[in-house]
Amino acid sequence: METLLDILSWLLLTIGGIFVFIGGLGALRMPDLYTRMHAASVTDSIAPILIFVGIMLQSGLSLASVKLAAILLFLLLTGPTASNALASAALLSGYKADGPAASEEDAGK
Amino acid sequence: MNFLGIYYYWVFAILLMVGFYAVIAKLNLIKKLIGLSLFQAAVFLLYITVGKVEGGTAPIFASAAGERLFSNPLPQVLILTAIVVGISTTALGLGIIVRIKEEYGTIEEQEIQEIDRQ
Amino acid sequence: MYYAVTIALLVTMALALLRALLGPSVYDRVLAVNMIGTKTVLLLSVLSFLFGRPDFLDLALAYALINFIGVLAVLEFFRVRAEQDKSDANTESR
Amino acid sequence: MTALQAHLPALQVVVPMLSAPLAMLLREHRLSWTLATAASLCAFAIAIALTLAVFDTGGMRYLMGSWPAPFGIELGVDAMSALLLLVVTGASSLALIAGASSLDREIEVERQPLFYAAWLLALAGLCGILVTADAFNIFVFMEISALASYVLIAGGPDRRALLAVFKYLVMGTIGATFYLIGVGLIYLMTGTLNLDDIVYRIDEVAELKPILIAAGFISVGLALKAAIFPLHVWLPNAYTFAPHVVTVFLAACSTKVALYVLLRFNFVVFKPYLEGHDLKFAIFALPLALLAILVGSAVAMFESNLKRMLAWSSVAQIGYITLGAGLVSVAGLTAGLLHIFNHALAKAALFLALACLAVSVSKLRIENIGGIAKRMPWTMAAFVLAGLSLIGVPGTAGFISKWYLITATFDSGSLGVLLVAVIVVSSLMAVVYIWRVVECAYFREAEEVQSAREAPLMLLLPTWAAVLLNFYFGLFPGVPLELSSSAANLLLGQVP
Amino acid sequence: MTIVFGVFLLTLMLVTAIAIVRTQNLFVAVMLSGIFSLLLASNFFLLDAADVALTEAAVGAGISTVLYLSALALSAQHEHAPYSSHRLIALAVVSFTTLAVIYATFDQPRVGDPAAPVHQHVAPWYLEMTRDAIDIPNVVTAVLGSFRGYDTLGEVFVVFTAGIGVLFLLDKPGARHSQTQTVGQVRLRHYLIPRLVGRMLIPFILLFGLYVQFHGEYGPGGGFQAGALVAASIILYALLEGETRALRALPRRLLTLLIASGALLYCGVGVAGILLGGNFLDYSVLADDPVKGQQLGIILIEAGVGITVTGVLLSIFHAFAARGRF
Repeated sequence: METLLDILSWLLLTIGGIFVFIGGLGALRMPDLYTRMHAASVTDSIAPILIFVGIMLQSGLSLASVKLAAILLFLLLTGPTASNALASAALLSGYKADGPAASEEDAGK
Repeated sequence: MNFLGIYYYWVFAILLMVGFYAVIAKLNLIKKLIGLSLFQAAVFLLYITVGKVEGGTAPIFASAAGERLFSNPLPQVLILTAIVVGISTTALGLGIIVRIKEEYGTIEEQEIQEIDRQ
Repeated sequence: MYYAVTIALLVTMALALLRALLGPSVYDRVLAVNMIGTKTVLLLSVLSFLFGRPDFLDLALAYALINFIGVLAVLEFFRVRAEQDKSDANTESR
Repeated sequence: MTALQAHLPALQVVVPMLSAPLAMLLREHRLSWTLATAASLCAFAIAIALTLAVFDTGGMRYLMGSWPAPFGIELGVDAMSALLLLVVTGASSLALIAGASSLDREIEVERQPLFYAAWLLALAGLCGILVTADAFNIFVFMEISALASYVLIAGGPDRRALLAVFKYLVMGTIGATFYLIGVGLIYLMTGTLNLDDIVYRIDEVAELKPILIAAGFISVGLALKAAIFPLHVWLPNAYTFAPHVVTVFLAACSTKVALYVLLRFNFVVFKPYLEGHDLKFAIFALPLALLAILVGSAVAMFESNLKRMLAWSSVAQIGYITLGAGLVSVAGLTAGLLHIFNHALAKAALFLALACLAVSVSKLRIENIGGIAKRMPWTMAAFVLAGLSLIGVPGTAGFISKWYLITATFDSGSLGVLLVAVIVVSSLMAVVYIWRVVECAYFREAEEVQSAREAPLMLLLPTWAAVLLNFYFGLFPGVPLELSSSAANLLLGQVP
Repeated sequence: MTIVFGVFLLTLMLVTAIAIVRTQNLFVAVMLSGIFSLLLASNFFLLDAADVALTEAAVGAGISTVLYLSALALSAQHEHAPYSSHRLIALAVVSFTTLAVIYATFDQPRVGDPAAPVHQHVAPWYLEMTRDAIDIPNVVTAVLGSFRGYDTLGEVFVVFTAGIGVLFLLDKPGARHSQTQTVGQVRLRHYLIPRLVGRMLIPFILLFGLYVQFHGEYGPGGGFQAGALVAASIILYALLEGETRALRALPRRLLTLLIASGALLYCGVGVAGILLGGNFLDYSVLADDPVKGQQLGIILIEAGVGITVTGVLLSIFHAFAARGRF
């Protein structure tokens, strides 16, 4: 049982790490803001779930697990919210995915 | 390992340089303040680096920590105070900048001095 | 295994930082800041287990909360600026 | 009373500090003024009591929180801090009394409670630096006094005060951060922050390179705060655009307190352990002092804004103090420390006289005060008499310290003649710039001053008190002289 | 291995710092300083400074970003001329300083060397005495609150000074004044989801702030961090619901009272030490048992710190907000 939990948790952590990396790569390589945001969301949602569940399996039933669950809950609440708000802000300001990219001039003034 | 050990000090020196340069050479007042906080951050890093003990852990006794080696608490206390001093200075500086903008309409040092000369 | 996750997180932070430096729009930079924020939360959680001090999860919690406020402040800033632009345009056209 | 006496070093800081939040809470500006003045006078009384204790026992120590010395924070009062405490609390009290009628013109009544709170904090910060014996604690209180002084200066009615204060803020923070780097390096090598303990443990440090660099950083950082010559650029504008009584307060103390820390570090901490420190310090201090004296006086001669003229003269006077310290001898240090006291007296009186002038003259420029002596005879008489003290005419306090300075320089050999020449030349320059004002005020006519009236009594009284003190300490220099000579002996490690 | 992580983070920090100085867009500079602060905090955490990391998080990523953005909204967002004409002199001064620092630290005790003098002299005493005389787990809180409580008193008054300074500067009557009455109501109205989530989060942040306040003796945290968190939650409320409603919940007068009372509480505990026969800030005399007295004293002064910091940060925020429309 112990070993099974260990293997499972390592597996989750590794996959979580891979997802984080893929998300980061996507945020860098994707062509425009919305696709980048899409890639970044991977690191904000699936990766924390995997990583935190992985750690929770390690720590067992303890105060730490409760805290981990709380952090996970907050991340899952705030991450997508922030993405949504950012996307709508970009959209409202007239930033188009395929049109002429909103330049720093427009935004920075 | 020795190189890595001294790397912290080098980063401190370079950060100090970058921040200090921004404070002296930049003309925009907000940029000067940002430079000032970089400059201070470099010093915070120095202190905290000094307080680290290899193989130590944060100086908070806990059952999980057991009888381990603890890092030096004193620099951390000093830097807590210094961070607070830093943010206070920044807040006051920003307050002054806002007033300058209201009185002069600009926050560029050169332009303000030109307005004053008239 | 914590090490593997930590390295992945650090590399991702570097990638996000690169995105913040490249821009090109301010939204990209805000996105990058937000990303680095959540990566810091993850990093701190993983590190506190790596160090064997799970009581430091408080820090990660604080980061998760503060980070959100930062993003909302930025949004508010965008809104204020858009309104300023609008009122400037109005006064100019008048 | 005896029970309370032991707590005097702590109370020196706590009384003004505790009054600050109260002054802010009082909504009525008269009430907060009364509270601030009472607290300041109380601090002055404590300073006198401490001075007496220093005369009795040679010094006082106080353990904050009762923790033993290198671990907790220790306070220590000796002759040098007592001298500076007298200056700081005295100047603050005089300026506050004068402020009752002067400040209403410059600061809206609603904002005054905040202003008085900031004033008390500046006072508490300066006292805190003077009584503490802990390197990091000095930093904390330096920042309190610095932030509070920024607020005070920004209270000036002219918008140029804002840029001046911003520059002061940037320079002051750089100075404080440099100081912090220096303290960090010392801590790295010794593991302690208590000044006495540093002195004790620096002895065991084999590698002196960091200590040397620390000495450099601390000296430069504090020189910035003390406005020693090439680093003085923030001072003239900050003094010029501050509210008048704030200038009185700050000109008399804030730079002097930074100098105090500078001297303390260089003589007590570094001098015994760094090879050739005397020479290095002299090379650092003397040329800068000479330049400061000459440049400061020269600029003052051609400056037509009265406040800025006196501010430049302050740059020159800081030069005198550095000159005395740069000689690295008991006589030189005594002269330098005595000049801190006497210059504070003279400058306080001069700036107070300017505050009186400002009641009737909107712009304090030399061309605007033609013939004002007829309208404001008391004010101008005070100005002239205080000017005599600044120049160093026998019978005034200014003369005593210059005399000691000249005797001290003569002892330093062939270089001495040059130094004496500089002092004499700059005194002549002081005659010139004071005379320009006098000539204009007594022998010229201008239309603008026709409606001028004598300043109110609440302003004249403190001004004349300051002027009379100049003469009192010119004739009976006993107390400051004794304090500064025992402080000099203390700094150079010679038991008097 | 951790040192490699540290080196990596430090390199990222250097890159960020250079980018901050180089960019001419002030908004970008502020965003990058947010990143810088996060990296710095992670580094503090690697260096075992949990309390400092928490403070840096609250200050750097939270409060100072909000303050900078408020100031940007009220002033300009672009630099005009990049450098002053004295940039060569500046470069010379800066290089000289840097060389001096490098010279000083060149053959220093290696980072983390347990035999360095720093770790031999005062620090062990603190670790030992915290167990014996104060008996709380967090040594940093013990040193901050008791052994060097006088420094912390100074720190509180620095914050206090900054607070009255900003109030003094920005509450100038007659200048352009609040337009929040009309605009304040529509804050973030377009963003329905953030508003809902934000509203849900506010009580949790507040609760967490209180937890940090009262848990400071046991884990990382304390008055300053708690004050910053509580202030952050109310700033969040103001962002979501508008200035006016935030001010209705906590009016200016009350904030002023908070600022003063926290500082007075701290000072008062110190004076109580004198009145009860100890020295200033001596908490042992506060209760019959010296250890209990120390704990009581630390709780009280931490409360004082928290109250003042909350009041000051909120006052500063409102002072900026009342100037313009941010």
